[in-house]
Amino acid sequence: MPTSPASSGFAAPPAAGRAGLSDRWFSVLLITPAMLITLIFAILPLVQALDVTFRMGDLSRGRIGDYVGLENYRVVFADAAFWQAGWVTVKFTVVAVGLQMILGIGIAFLLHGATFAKGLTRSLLILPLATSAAVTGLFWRYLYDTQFGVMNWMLGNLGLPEPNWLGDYTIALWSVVLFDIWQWTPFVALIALAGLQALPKEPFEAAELDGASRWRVLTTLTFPLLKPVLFLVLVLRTIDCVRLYDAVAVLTRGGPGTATETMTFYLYRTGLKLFRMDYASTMAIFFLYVMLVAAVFALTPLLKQFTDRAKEA
Amino acid sequence: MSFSQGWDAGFKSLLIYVGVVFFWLIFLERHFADPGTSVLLMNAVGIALGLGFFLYRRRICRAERAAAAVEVAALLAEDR
Amino acid sequence: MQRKPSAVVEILRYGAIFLVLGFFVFPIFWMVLTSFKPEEAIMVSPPRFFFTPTTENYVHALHDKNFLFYIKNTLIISVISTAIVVAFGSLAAYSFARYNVGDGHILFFILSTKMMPAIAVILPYFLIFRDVGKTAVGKSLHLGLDQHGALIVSYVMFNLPFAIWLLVSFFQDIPRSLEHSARLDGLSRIQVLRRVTFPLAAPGIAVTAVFTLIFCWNEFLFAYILTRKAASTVTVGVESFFTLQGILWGPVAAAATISVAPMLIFVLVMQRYMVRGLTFGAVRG
Amino acid sequence: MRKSLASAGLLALLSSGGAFAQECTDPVQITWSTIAGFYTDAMASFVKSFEDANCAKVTVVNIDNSQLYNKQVIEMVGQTGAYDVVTLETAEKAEFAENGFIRPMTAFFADKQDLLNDVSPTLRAMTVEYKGDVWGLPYYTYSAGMFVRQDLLDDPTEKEAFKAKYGYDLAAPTTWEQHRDIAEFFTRKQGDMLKGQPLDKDFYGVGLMAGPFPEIQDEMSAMIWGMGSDWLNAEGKVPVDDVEKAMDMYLRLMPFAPPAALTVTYDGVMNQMKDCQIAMTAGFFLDQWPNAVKTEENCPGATMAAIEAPLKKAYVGGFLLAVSSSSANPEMAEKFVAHIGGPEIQQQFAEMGGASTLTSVLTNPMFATPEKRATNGQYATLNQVFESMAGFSSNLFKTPFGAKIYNTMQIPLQSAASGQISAREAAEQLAADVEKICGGPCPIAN
Repeated sequence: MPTSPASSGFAAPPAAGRAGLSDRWFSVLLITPAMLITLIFAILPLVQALDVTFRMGDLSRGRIGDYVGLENYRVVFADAAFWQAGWVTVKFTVVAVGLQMILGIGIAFLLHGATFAKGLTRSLLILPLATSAAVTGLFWRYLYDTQFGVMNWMLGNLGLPEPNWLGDYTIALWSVVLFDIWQWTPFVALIALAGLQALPKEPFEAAELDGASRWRVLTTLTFPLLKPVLFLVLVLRTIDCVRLYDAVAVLTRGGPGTATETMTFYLYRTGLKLFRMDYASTMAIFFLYVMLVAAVFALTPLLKQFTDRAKEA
Repeated sequence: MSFSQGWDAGFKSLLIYVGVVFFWLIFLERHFADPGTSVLLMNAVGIALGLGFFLYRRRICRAERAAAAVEVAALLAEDR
Repeated sequence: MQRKPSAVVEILRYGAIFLVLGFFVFPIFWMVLTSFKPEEAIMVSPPRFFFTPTTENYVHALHDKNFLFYIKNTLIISVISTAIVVAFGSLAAYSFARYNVGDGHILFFILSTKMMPAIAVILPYFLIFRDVGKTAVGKSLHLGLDQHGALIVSYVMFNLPFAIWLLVSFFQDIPRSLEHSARLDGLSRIQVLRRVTFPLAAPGIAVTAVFTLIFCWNEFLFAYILTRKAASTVTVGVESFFTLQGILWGPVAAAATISVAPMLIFVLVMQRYMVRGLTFGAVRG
Repeated sequence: MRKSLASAGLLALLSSGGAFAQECTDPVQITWSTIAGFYTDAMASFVKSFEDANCAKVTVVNIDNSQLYNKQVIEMVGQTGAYDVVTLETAEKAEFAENGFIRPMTAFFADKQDLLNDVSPTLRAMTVEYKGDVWGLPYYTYSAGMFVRQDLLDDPTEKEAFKAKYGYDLAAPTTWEQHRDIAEFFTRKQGDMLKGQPLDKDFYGVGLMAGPFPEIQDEMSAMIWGMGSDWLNAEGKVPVDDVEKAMDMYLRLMPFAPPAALTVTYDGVMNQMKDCQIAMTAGFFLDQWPNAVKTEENCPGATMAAIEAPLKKAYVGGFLLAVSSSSANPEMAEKFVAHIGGPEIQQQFAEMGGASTLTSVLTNPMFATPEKRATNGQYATLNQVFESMAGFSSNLFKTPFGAKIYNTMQIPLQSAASGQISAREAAEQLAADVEKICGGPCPIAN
């Protein structure tokens, strides 16, 4: 495992002589356990999946069959439902992540200024994070229910229209988004809040002396300083949203019809209901490819930040 | 070209190749009479682009290194 | 930002905070409330807020369905997975942060493993563990299907990327000068790690542990495919309340409350730590 | 560890002349994967007697109904032998048999014809037989009829109003048109009168299972079979026109169902019934009777009745107990199937309120008594259903792709129910999906 010349930036002082091990081998030693697990349990299944994409693979008719070249890719790419699922995923991710970021940051500012019962508010805010979508999602289904749910009961009392949250194909997806917002906005909010509190005081005091407007302070100081942490959250949330499965499975099972069928849920239906592992793997590989390309662009700045800091002596 | 840079370029070339394959299967193949020629062409284009990118990156890296070497030489010259 | 806000602003602020908290807490409150409702008070319209509370749901969940069994499994699996993730993750992250192993490429690779959709690899996992379980090593490590080891390994695998990612930035926040001086005092690298670096990174490691534990505790898909009964976790256990008579809402609520409670308490305890550590060291004041 | 000790002990016994060979020192382990809930809990309580009688140890694994199929297939494909006895949905039998996941039990039942014949021929054709072989025993039937609020149908004021509006007498529907009329007639708003009393919440004519679950097709089976058609014709293709007709019938009911119809399955409908929100169901699983009858406690003046669906055609099915081919102890597993599906256990099962599969139990006079109405009141209707459906069986259950079709077909049907696509589009999409699943026309065994 190679290390770039830069990594010797942390040159071992003479004392290291007794330690005997060179920096390079020591560093390799450190990552070995993690790498072993990752290599075995990431590469092996990946290779298997990749292999299946070139073969006939209807599991319920027994084992994996003969090689069929690129046929599976042709079938998958010609499958309208696949692109439909992709489109749903994109819609979901953009809206959910967008709202989570905006609301999360908003809540962070709200709490940042607050002085009263800080600990309590934070603690309560964390609660949704600690619960499992597979379980709480069930209770959201109950809350959403048009006959027995609390939501429509409240709306009704306020004289507002009572939507068919999960039954109306025009809004079902947004109901799932609302659930995801409920579960993950606190994550964004807490990180943003932590960021706010870690901000250095001096530049703000200076700005205040110059009598800079709130807006100017926000745009020229606060957000630029928060950018790295917010970006990291953005990336994390995007990855999770694109891979969304539990929420859909428990709330709508892709319904009504296929209105809320995300990529991963369609994968589940193809792989674990129809047992066409060939198609499922093919979709997964395509999915992985898209994610990788996105990652190359999205992660490069982050990785650069990491490596630069790792190199600086 | 350091191993690290090579790895980076190689990985991206691979992505480019696979990208070409996917793009081809999604948009172009339907315009071909028989899949055989389509696949052949597809691979040709994919490899060409992938390799091209790799070589391109290598040239840049070499150029950079050369430039760096010149600088170092200059510095050494100054020291003397 | 340091200006004194007017009373009106303050009132608005706390009003808003109250609404926000209401939104985030209510569903959980409703779940807990449901767990104390008698059957005839659950699926009724209009919804009932007042009723004579009962513990029959908890009796059903704990006694009839023996739900604590699932809690025990989940506890074993999540805690061990978390321990391994934190241990391996810290070592690797430190190496990435200090020695820049692989110049970012290995780091990228590790992160990218998080991007393969789990459903696509679940059956390969199933087959791998089926075969590993038959080998001597597999037997001794309980790596077979429906055994704790299989889930632990999967969870370690799926949480390492996130953990390493977080930890790298924490380690980078620790000034190298400290390590330098420690080395000059004649400490070996290992000693430096043990006595200087890890203690300093404690909050970060804590945050990582919290999130890893939460993710393991709440995982569903792998638990459902790789276990049958002996090693089933809470998320799978809840499913056993979806019966042919329909979902037993009361017992489900009780089971859900029981299964969520440990995480809630845990998170509340760690709350202060978390908020401190959550910056990922990305904001450098 | 204990096991090895036990076997050692057994050896010792045998070597010492096997005097105590009768004693059960090393029970045979078998595992039964089945659906969570009362029916399983009840069965689990009968497992004991089997264990004592046969020196076996039976592990019962409860799985959520919606996960049972793929969980079992995974174990079958993996040939883990983890499940010795599996529980199969009507539509899954053919696939499991065709792919060699389960063992034919024809030989086993050769000397147990009485037991086999005790299962109503209709139910047998649907659940047990495939390609001339016997594949196990159903232990519990969810065959469909209909639940109605009899008190509403009998109410004089309502009868009068109905006659005035539709020109014929209000009574249990015998055609789907009548069913629609009644659904429309009883759909009222909060504050309107029902049986001369003002309603404190909206009331709906019919409860439907149009949610994202594979039950909407069970409701529609009653309609499409009632038309004398089927989901798959003899060529293994979907008869698009007939499906469209059935879909239209279904869509004509949607306006009179609660909005929740689009999100629920049978349990949701039962909850609506028990909360006095609906007047009747469409084709509905009669095994839910003990559940449905609770309406009489919750809603003043309510009386429930289980009747046959219009045109006397409805979904017939049951959970089949079959033996996995990868089972390590098939003999014991087969004994277990016969035990659970057998008269003795079925009788006890029925006494606990289970929907038994044996004619001898269903016709047993002891269950026709008023005291038993709350738990077994649907038995008479169940027998009628089997009678009316005699000789019927659907191609959907004769194709090895039945399970996959069954797990996919609710999607187009539900899209139409939710108004996203037209009945025609739904029928065409279904045809396309089915063709894709079968890779052409679906093979039909006969």
